[in-house]
Amino acid sequence: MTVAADPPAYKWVGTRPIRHDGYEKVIGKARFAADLDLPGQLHAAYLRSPHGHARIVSIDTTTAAGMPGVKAVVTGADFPDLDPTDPNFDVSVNVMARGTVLYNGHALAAVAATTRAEAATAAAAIQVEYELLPVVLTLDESMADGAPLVNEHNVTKFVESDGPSNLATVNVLERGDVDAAFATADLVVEREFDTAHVHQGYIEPHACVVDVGPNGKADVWASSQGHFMVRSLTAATLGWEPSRIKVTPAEIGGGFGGKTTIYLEPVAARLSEMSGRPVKLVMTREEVLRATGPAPASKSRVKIAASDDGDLTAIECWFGYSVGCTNDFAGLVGAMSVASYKFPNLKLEAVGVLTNTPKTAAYRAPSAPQAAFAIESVIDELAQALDMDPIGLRLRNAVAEGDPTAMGMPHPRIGFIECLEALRDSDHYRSPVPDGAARGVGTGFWFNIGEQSSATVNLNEDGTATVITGSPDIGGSRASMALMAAEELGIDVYRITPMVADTESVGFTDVTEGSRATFSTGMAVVNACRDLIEELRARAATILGVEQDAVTWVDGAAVADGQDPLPLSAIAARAKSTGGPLTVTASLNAAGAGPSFAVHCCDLTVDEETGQVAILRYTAVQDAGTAIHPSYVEGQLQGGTVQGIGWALNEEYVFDDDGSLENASFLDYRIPVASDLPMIDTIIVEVPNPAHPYGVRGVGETGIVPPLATIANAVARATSTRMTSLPMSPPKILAALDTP
Amino acid sequence: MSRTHVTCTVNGDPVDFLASDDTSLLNALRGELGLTGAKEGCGTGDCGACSVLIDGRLNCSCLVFAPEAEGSDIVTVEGIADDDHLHPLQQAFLEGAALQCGICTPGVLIAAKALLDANPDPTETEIRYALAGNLCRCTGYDKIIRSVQEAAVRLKGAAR
Amino acid sequence: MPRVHLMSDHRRFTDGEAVVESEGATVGAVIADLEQRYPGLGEALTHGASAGVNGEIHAEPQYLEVDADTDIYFVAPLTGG
Amino acid sequence: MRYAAPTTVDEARSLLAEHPGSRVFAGATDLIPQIRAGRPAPPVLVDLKRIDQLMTVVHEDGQWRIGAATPTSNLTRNRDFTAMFPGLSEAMGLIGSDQIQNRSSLGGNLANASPAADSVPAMIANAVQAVIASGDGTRTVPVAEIATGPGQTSLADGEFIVEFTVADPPSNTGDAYLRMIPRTEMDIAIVGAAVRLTVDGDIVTDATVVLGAVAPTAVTVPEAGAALVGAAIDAGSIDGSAMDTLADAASAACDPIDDKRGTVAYRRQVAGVMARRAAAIAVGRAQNGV
Repeated sequence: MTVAADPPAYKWVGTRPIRHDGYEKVIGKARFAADLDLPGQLHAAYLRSPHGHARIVSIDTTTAAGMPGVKAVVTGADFPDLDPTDPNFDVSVNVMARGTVLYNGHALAAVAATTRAEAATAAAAIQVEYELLPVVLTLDESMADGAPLVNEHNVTKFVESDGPSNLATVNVLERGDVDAAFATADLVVEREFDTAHVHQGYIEPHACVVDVGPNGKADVWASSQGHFMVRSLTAATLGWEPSRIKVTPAEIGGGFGGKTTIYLEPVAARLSEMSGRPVKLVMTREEVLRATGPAPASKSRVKIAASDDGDLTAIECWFGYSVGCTNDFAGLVGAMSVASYKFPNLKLEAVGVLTNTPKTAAYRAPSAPQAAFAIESVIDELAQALDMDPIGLRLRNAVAEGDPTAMGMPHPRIGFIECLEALRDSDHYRSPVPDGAARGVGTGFWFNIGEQSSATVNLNEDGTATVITGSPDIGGSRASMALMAAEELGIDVYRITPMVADTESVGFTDVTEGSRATFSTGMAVVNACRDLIEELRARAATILGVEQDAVTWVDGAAVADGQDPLPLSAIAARAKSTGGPLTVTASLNAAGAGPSFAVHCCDLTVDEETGQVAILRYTAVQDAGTAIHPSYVEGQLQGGTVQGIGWALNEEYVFDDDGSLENASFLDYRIPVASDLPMIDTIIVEVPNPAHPYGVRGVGETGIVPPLATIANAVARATSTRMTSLPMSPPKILAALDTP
Repeated sequence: MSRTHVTCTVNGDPVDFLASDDTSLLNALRGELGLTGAKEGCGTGDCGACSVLIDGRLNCSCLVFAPEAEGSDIVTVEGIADDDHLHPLQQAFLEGAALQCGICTPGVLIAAKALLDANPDPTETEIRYALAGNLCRCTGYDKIIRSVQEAAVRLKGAAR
Repeated sequence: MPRVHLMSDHRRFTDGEAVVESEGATVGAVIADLEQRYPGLGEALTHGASAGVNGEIHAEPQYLEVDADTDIYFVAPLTGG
Repeated sequence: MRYAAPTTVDEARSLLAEHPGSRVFAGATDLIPQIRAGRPAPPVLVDLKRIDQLMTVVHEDGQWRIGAATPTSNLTRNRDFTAMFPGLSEAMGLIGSDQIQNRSSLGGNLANASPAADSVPAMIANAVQAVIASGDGTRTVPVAEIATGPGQTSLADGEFIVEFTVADPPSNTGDAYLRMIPRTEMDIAIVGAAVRLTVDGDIVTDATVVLGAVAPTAVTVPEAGAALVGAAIDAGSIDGSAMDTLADAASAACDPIDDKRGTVAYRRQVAGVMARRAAAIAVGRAQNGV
């Protein structure tokens, strides 16, 4: 279902063609990184730290190097030491430990051998002497007075800092006078919350194949959200010029932010360089969970004031995030900004704290779900205390265009109110809550981002077009590119071949993240198509013998007064005689990403004897700006929602005292399975983003923000017990119910 | 490491290969036979991405030793379409946008085929439980379930 | 003159002032002007902040043109997932 | 490591005798993850699935004989078996996904000796016997005597389970198995409870309650069974105070651990809940013939 005020009349945008890359994927022919094998290829395996924090006194690889099938062994000594102020320092240290292992699972050596089993056996035979260091696992331990240092190279960002610290970042936003507002408020609710580490949980483990040739150039096939990112980070870690590396993007088997950085490629490259053979490096599931991702654990305090008639007057929050063992997690401002109500008084502080746990990575709207869980729980409690409808309270206070963001800058055109109204008017919300169940509501948003994209459009001699971009397609973006190109050029969407090219075949393009592919790369495609149409008009003018100004482009054909329309295919067929091949490239650094708001609603039951939650009905409403391919917009909403449901109910990292992950498998890291869920109903709201030619906002991030509080709010109404700790697993709910 | 000569049928074709005794059928299919449709998502039978049919029964090929395949009849995702047409499940998945990244898709299609082969008219709940062994992280399962329902309708129509 | 809105973290350079006025036809020129008046602030804004101008957030804003009516909001860098 | 697929029990016995430390397997659904997790590989992997006797299910003379390597899905799809032992059948239907159930076997589920094995409490409640190839012959022992602790069994080197035998239940008998898992599928039980009971009209005359995942092995709780014997059934529901006593006895019998899957307190509390709910299902089956 889609809600749009005045939908424009597009021919292709907004339709649901079969995705162009779908056929290969349903017949098993799509090439993911682990599907590639090269002649003479070796297989590599890691040695990882069995300790949460330790100095590496010595590494002896001589036994391993002499074992059957072994062709090369690397340790940290085989990689250049970057300066700690280098922006790639943290990535480099995480790829391979130097001197100190910072978490249980930290890679400290790797072996390439003729079989994977031989490589694993040899890696296990590497002798390491460790000097154990204190292990800091939680935010509280890390912030305690006299806490041991997690990482001796860490310096706090954004504040004055003298020397190493466990503080990663401190961000503060404030306006007005919160103390005065709380002192005079009719009603104040204050709560503390915490959430566990969760993993992005993509089904495809990280994988790459690297072949370093005798000329020193590296061919890399990798699964990532951005192959130009793979090129630059791999080069930095190896101390190479980026131009030595060509990265070909494999199909990516899920990322969700977790594949916006690298782990494998420099290791495989060095092993390939040393052995003179291609090297394949594929993580096991256990390695994925122990040593990639996760999203930060968090603690927070939220205090909100309201007047008796439901005006929200002040908010004061403190958010703490365990960002892992290194300090390159950005985006905490996003966390604070989810307080998307018209608070005249506001004080928000977000703190990143280091712990001896895996370096964290982005996970759909990084840091926002944890914060929205806390804020939207308190908002719901205020609605209960004021006896107001939870949508009504939010509508009364929701931000609209021109209202300040938490950062102070006015919001551009946004669709928060439209989303709230769409849920209020939905069949779900207007239906009675089922007997024995309860209903919860929650909201969230994400700024989305722009960044750099490139696109090339080649018009082929048969009148088809190839649209080439540098954005790995993680959820259907190729179909979106084809739809926008079809709309611009006026030809059938199936006469367009969208593809993602390697780093040497398309212009630089930033990572597919922040819901930016359809927005930014889509804009590059549109710009390229518009340039192509200019050229087509010029060619048509030559063919028709008129001035270019006399030619207009209508429905895929050049039109001049008094002449038959000249279709694109006819111009393409005469490319040679009118000036040569028809090919254009466009690139940009996009600003104007449109924030995407979402409002969710959930009906659920709680088994008060076991603490188990059953979700009966779920509706996700989100402003897409414009849904280019509505099926894949719905898919983003549904996928994000279900990840949020997992985060709310059962997903969590369980560490032992030494930081060893006890549940490093899909058996015990419990992502939702099909039988846990109902259908996820969606309502796409379309409030076009004025900064995009088709009004696109981008939809990938926001869907994961509202579910945590949406479910907690329903649980609170079902049980009269407010759960402030995630996950709301059955043991935790039962314990909370039994606590008077 | 001992190696065993294995003779079996894969997607209707007689094949033979040499496999290390400790290797999985999944590795043999991917490495020895070049059938990379089945994926390894976990290697422990928890994700279902490696699902294949062995003698008509749904299995995780990562939990089968390759030599066990001797004499068996194996169907992978590469073998469910006929020469001219996609299997109705494949077609319904395409039309219903039931895949995003596509890594789980081969296993989901095989598991759904096993279900519909045994139960041509499953309820939504039966579909959800039949696919509970196939993890998907992109879709939230909604469009997968709907597409299996649609394929079931089409298969019944074709059988009529 | 363009008005510059500072994050709390940067107000230590301005004696707690949240909004300061500045000279300059580009964001880069504005930053240079601020560095003159508030030593250290320019450096902090150059390496650790994005700029919100006219409702759009720019990660590398130094050559962005501004005029006397422009509000510049310096914010911590954003990424996505 | 070498793979071997004997076709007779004697051939399997010889392989195990010649290669000490070798492992038999049926579905390998536990074995392969254990090897991947670093457990030393055995010298010979002895695949039992090519031995007819271990893959056969026979019902004759009031007794079932179930080949130890038979996939559990063969039994859950067996209507006669499921009609007679609905609780045991539903326990087998909870062992992992459909993929797993096409491989998992009663023999493997028992010999793997996980305290949380779903089929084991249900087998014990139904007094299932295990027939073990031992030396040159066989010995038969109650299922309850096989597992001795997590991963530990009373099976000697070279012994393996050949088949299970179980007598048809008396008339007016029903069984049920319930477990608590955080999701709806694919999890290891935090608590499992099997109940089998026999009724005479509106009175319970016999009851067995067995718990899983709350102690180093599955535990039979005589006090919980005793609480039901003699209890009145009113409109299909067992007397509430008997059920309370049952639940308390079940909780009291727990000797659980805190681990990544659940806490001691949670397991203890939910054991009573699961036992009571299983009893409520079982009594319906006993009275109504399913």
